[in-house]
Amino acid sequence: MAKVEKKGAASEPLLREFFREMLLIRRFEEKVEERFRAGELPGFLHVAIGQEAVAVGVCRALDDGDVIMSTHRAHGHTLAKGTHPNELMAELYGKLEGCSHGYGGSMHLYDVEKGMLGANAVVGGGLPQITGTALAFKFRGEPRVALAFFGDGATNIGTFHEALNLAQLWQVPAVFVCENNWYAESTPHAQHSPVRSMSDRAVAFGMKAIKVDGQDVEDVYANTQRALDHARGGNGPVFLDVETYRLTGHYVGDPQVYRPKDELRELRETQDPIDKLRERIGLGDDELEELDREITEIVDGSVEFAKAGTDPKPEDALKNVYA
Amino acid sequence: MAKVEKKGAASEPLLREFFREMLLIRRFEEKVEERFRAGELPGFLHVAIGQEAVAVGVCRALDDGDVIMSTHRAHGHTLAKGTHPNELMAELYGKLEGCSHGYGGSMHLYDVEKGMLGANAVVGGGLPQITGTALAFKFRGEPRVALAFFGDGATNIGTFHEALNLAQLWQVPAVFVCENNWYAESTPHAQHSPVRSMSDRAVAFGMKAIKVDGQDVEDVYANTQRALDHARGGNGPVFLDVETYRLTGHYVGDPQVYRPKDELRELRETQDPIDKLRERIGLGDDELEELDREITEIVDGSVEFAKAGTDPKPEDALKNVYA
Amino acid sequence: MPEISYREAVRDALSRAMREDDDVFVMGEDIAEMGGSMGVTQGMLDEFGPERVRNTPISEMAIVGAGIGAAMQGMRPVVEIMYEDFLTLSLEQIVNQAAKHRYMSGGQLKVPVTIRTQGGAGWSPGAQHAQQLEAWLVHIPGLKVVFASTPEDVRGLLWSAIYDDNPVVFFEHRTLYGIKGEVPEEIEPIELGKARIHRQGEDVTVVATGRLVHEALAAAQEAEAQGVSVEVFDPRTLQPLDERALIDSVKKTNRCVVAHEAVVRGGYGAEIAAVVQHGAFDWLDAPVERVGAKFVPLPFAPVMEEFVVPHAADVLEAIYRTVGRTA
Amino acid sequence: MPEISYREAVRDALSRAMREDDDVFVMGEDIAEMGGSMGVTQGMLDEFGPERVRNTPISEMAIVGAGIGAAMQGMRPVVEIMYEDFLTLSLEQIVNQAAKHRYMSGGQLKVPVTIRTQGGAGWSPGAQHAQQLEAWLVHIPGLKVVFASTPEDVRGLLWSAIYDDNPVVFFEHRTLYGIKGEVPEEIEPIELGKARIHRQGEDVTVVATGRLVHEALAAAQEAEAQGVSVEVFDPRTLQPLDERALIDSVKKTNRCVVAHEAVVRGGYGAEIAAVVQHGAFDWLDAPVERVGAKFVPLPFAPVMEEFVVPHAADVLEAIYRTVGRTA
Ligand SMILES: Cc1ncc(C[n+]2csc(CCOP(=O)(O)OP(=O)(O)O)c2C)c(N)n1
Ligand SMILES: Cc1ncc(C[n+]2csc(CCOP(=O)(O)OP(=O)(O)O)c2C)c(N)n1
Ligand SMILES: [Mg+2]
Ligand SMILES: [Mg+2]
Repeated sequence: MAKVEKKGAASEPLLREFFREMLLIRRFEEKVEERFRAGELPGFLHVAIGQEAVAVGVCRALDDGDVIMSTHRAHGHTLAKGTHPNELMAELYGKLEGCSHGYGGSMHLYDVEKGMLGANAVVGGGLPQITGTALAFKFRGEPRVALAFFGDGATNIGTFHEALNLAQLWQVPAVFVCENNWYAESTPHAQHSPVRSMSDRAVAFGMKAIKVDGQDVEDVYANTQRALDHARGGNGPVFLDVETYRLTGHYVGDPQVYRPKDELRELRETQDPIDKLRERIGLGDDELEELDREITEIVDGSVEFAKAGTDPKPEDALKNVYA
Repeated sequence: MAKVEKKGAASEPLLREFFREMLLIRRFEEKVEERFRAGELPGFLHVAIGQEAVAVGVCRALDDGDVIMSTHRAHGHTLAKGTHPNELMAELYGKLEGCSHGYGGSMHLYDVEKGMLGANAVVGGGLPQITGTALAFKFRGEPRVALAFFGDGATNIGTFHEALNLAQLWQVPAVFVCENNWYAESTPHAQHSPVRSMSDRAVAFGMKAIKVDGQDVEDVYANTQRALDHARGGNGPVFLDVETYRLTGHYVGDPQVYRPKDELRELRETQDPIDKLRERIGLGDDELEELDREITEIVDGSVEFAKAGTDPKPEDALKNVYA
Repeated sequence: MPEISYREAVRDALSRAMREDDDVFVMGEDIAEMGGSMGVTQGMLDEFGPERVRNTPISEMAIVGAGIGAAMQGMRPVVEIMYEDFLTLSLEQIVNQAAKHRYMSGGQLKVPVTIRTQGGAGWSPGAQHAQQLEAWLVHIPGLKVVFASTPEDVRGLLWSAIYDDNPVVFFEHRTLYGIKGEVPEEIEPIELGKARIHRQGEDVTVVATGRLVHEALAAAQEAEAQGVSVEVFDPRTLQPLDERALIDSVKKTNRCVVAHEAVVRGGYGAEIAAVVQHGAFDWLDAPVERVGAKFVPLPFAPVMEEFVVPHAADVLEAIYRTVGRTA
Repeated sequence: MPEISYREAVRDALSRAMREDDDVFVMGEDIAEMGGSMGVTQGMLDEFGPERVRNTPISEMAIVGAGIGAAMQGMRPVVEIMYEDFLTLSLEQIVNQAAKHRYMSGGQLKVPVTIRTQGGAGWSPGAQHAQQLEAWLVHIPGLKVVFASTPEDVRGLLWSAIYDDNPVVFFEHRTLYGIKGEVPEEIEPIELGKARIHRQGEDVTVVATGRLVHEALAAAQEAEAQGVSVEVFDPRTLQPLDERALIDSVKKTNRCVVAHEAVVRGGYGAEIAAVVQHGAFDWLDAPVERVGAKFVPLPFAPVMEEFVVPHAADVLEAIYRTVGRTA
């Protein structure tokens, strides 16, 4: 997605672009759910419905040379970083045209040219690599930032601690975006983390932490810019403590038996980032409908593209093991 | 070592006992250095000269049912927890009479009857086990505390983060004693930790932290009591942030090329916990000399005991693998 | 004899042990309300409560370590590692700690912890959720290693693992959870270290583990139709290995195929081949054939996944290679 | 030809690569001022400075991960894991990440990271500082695995590892650092995957790695005095294995012994035995004999340590077992 003017608050046209991208992610994810239920999609799928403002707000603040790594819940990040929906959908269908050429799948999305260095199905798995990527940028004096997405649950894994500690110690240009959606799979926050504010985690490293409202794309965008400026300016890494909500199950098909009855309904009513942004920019019904039509076409097109894609040959499995 | 009256400041006779124990550890460690240089001791040896007040102050505050785990630098902890110098020395000589029967060596000291559940040669290795031990105490409703010793360097390993996080989350009766001696092997604190105060580490878990002067045995003793009371009382684990000094090399034989020239001399002059305690209790030269004679006898005796000990038979190596 | 699934069999062993014995408890990620990512512990929270069916944070190292600590106090924790691939995060505790405390202490300690995990291909989990790493654990003195293939076996072996005084790493295979089989009314513990011969045969011994036991049985049936009589041998306990039964079997059949889902190179099959060629050298009419996954990470696209992991047809081919040789 | 130690050879490869190439750097615990726990990087801080000879905190997982991240940007980091036992702390990054990024991305990425480590018995390090875990890494597609036994080899192979575009796990043996050997003036890269025959022989092939290469050479000399001609074969690269050279050698000698310091069960020797019995079945006059450590953790007391790990005498016995069989 094209780069736009930066620093300071997002302009009205920019917010409209954000809206469009967030809606695209939403519709894409809904389509994923639908196609999964139709039995068309192999693998384990995790959608990010409710967390679209984080993906878009963060990724739109990035420069072209900046890179990201993500998690099992990476569709939104990947789209926001610039991968075409066709290539993403083709990957979910396991096609050669997919962004990982059918070798990765939903939990292993890559688009290196676009700066997407990999979704990771091991919680915390990408974090030290972001530290190392940022170290390489520092070594080479490149004004680039490496950014990691991860969840609240990931703050419990040792890898998280080591990776952030090292990043701070070495003052590398990295940004660590914690999407605190209050659950790790079925495990509510209070059952997995002894601290409620994820910013407390950053104190252990003396890392600058910024609290962000993840349902407000403007807030995400502005604070990501601050974080990037800080990191790019050689002042060390930043921890973005983004509070957000997962407005759906952990995985596609999750019956969510662990969730209080009304929680989901209430959150959907009050915490939908798309509704919030719509209100903020005052988008009329007609405008929305037209946008939705356009986006639905793109998403439907991605399914068509994917289905028409090329299945790998069985023996293709033997390629790409060694360089 | 026998238990004495507790809570509140240490009495004068108690401090004299502490002094005796600290001196015993010091003389023991010096003997280890000597015997190593004489080529008599196999293995990798790490002495705790300068950190005696921590071992004694902590272990004397423990109840008999409390247990500890330690690190590669465990001689002092082991002696303070009640292992006889003979058995410890015999272990260093690899004898069946050793506290680990010759299977463990300096980095793997055990004396389960005395509540010493193991020194650990993997940095951070014992920490989650202390969490689990404390969990067992909690399960069984036993008023016991599990306590871990570890160094400043160990706060960089993921295991540390996971173990303390879990302990706090589950509110188990554990105490985590960080002996911050400002070095991890050759690596000075500033090269391994982005935060200077180790207490900052505890914030990530919301764990109660207490700062302790590790060269002052009274302070160690009193604060350990506080920590134990807290943990035993069901209020969750405690992080003891003990600042101390390693008045010798990392390992026996370490030329310490990484250490500023005068640092060691200066520390030895100003930070010796034994000198400090001697001043505090006003121990005269004669008294000291006599005590030293007595202790030297014990330590020399331990070497004799060890040398006269039984070498395992080669085939003994095949025992104790499975229960 | 009731018929239950492999999943239910695991649950039954856990539940019965917990009913009888306060020292047994289970912990793992999402095992409480959700009942585990494979549904194994479903319903157990209601029966035993959150203390004993203990949901944990994502801390593979610490939960294994906590299990070790509790085990050293005489409890019998069963720790679940959600996917075998995440063993890589807890190996320090399994390999340097659980396996060695008894030895390093000169016999003072016991570590009766059980570490359950599951893995395997099927449903395109991708390269980080499907490895078969049992061979690693077999290489570590101090551990016992189990890999069960039927409901009856998984129940009897898990019971024995829980009550074994040593650390046991207990492998389950994802695709087996749904298979059904008859089990005795009461649990009959199965001794660790005793193999099971699923099917007697005369011409070739197929040593198989986990999912491949079923592939081997299917292959055996086809082979029989072609006049080749196949013995299917499931070690069940990979360490200690029932060497005697293994060698006896091969001495009878004079041929051996070993099959597992893990990649061939460095897999458990290498150990079996090494043991067999040594113990039955003069009896072997053909080299031991190894069947396993191709030497690649598990690819996502189903067509490639299918190609990479071994099936009955691969076992059958290997059988024919061994008998064809001397035919 | 200058004579240098194994330790100096490692240092030389690292230093020359760093002189020529800004993308190469080393990191690890205590490798700067102290020069590493084995003195391998001594002096390098002075030449290259603290950015490129990078002291790290005790964070095995993160330093390997950071190496992977930098490698994906085209750098060629060499990460030192102080003791092989601590690989257990970084395996997640090595096995699930470094080994798989290229594959999972469908070929978009390369991960040219080298992970150096050392281990082995000697000097009573005890059970947690002496394991030999090379067999684990050989089981993982996507990795290359090297274990060098001489100064010349370690230098030439390390150079190739650094410049290989794949992750390489590079094993050194503690007791070898002091041995000396002649090396060419200029570094001659040694192709990964090419074995070395240290000594030609007719009666038996001893496949040995690391320290055991030297024990095997000693045993060979003794055997020769008894009229038994021994070929000593060092794979050097454990993965990819030079299978062809191996099989050719055994086809010539008709007997095979495999020797390493790791425990026998599940060790690399199992793979060698499996490959040899398969590839040279009709040529073998005796079963492949495996020599390795007894199946126990490494004990502390020197007399027990000595007993546990294999020496020349054990190799010799195995040689006699193979030739005695048909004599
Ligand atoms: C190391 C590891 N342990 C367990 C899992 C299984 N798992 C996948 S996602 C997940 C929860 C992650 O929670 P969080 O980090 O909060 O991310 P979210 O799913 O909420 O986006 C778990 C436990 C895993 N992938 N990796
Ligand atoms: C996981 C691990 N990595 C590296 C080592 C090597 N090592 C032994 S002691 C040590 C330094 C420990 O520093 P600290 O925790 O501060 O304890 P101290 O030695 O100061 O008592 C290191 C790096 C180890 N034993 N374990
Ligand atoms: Mg979450
Ligand atoms: Mg220290």
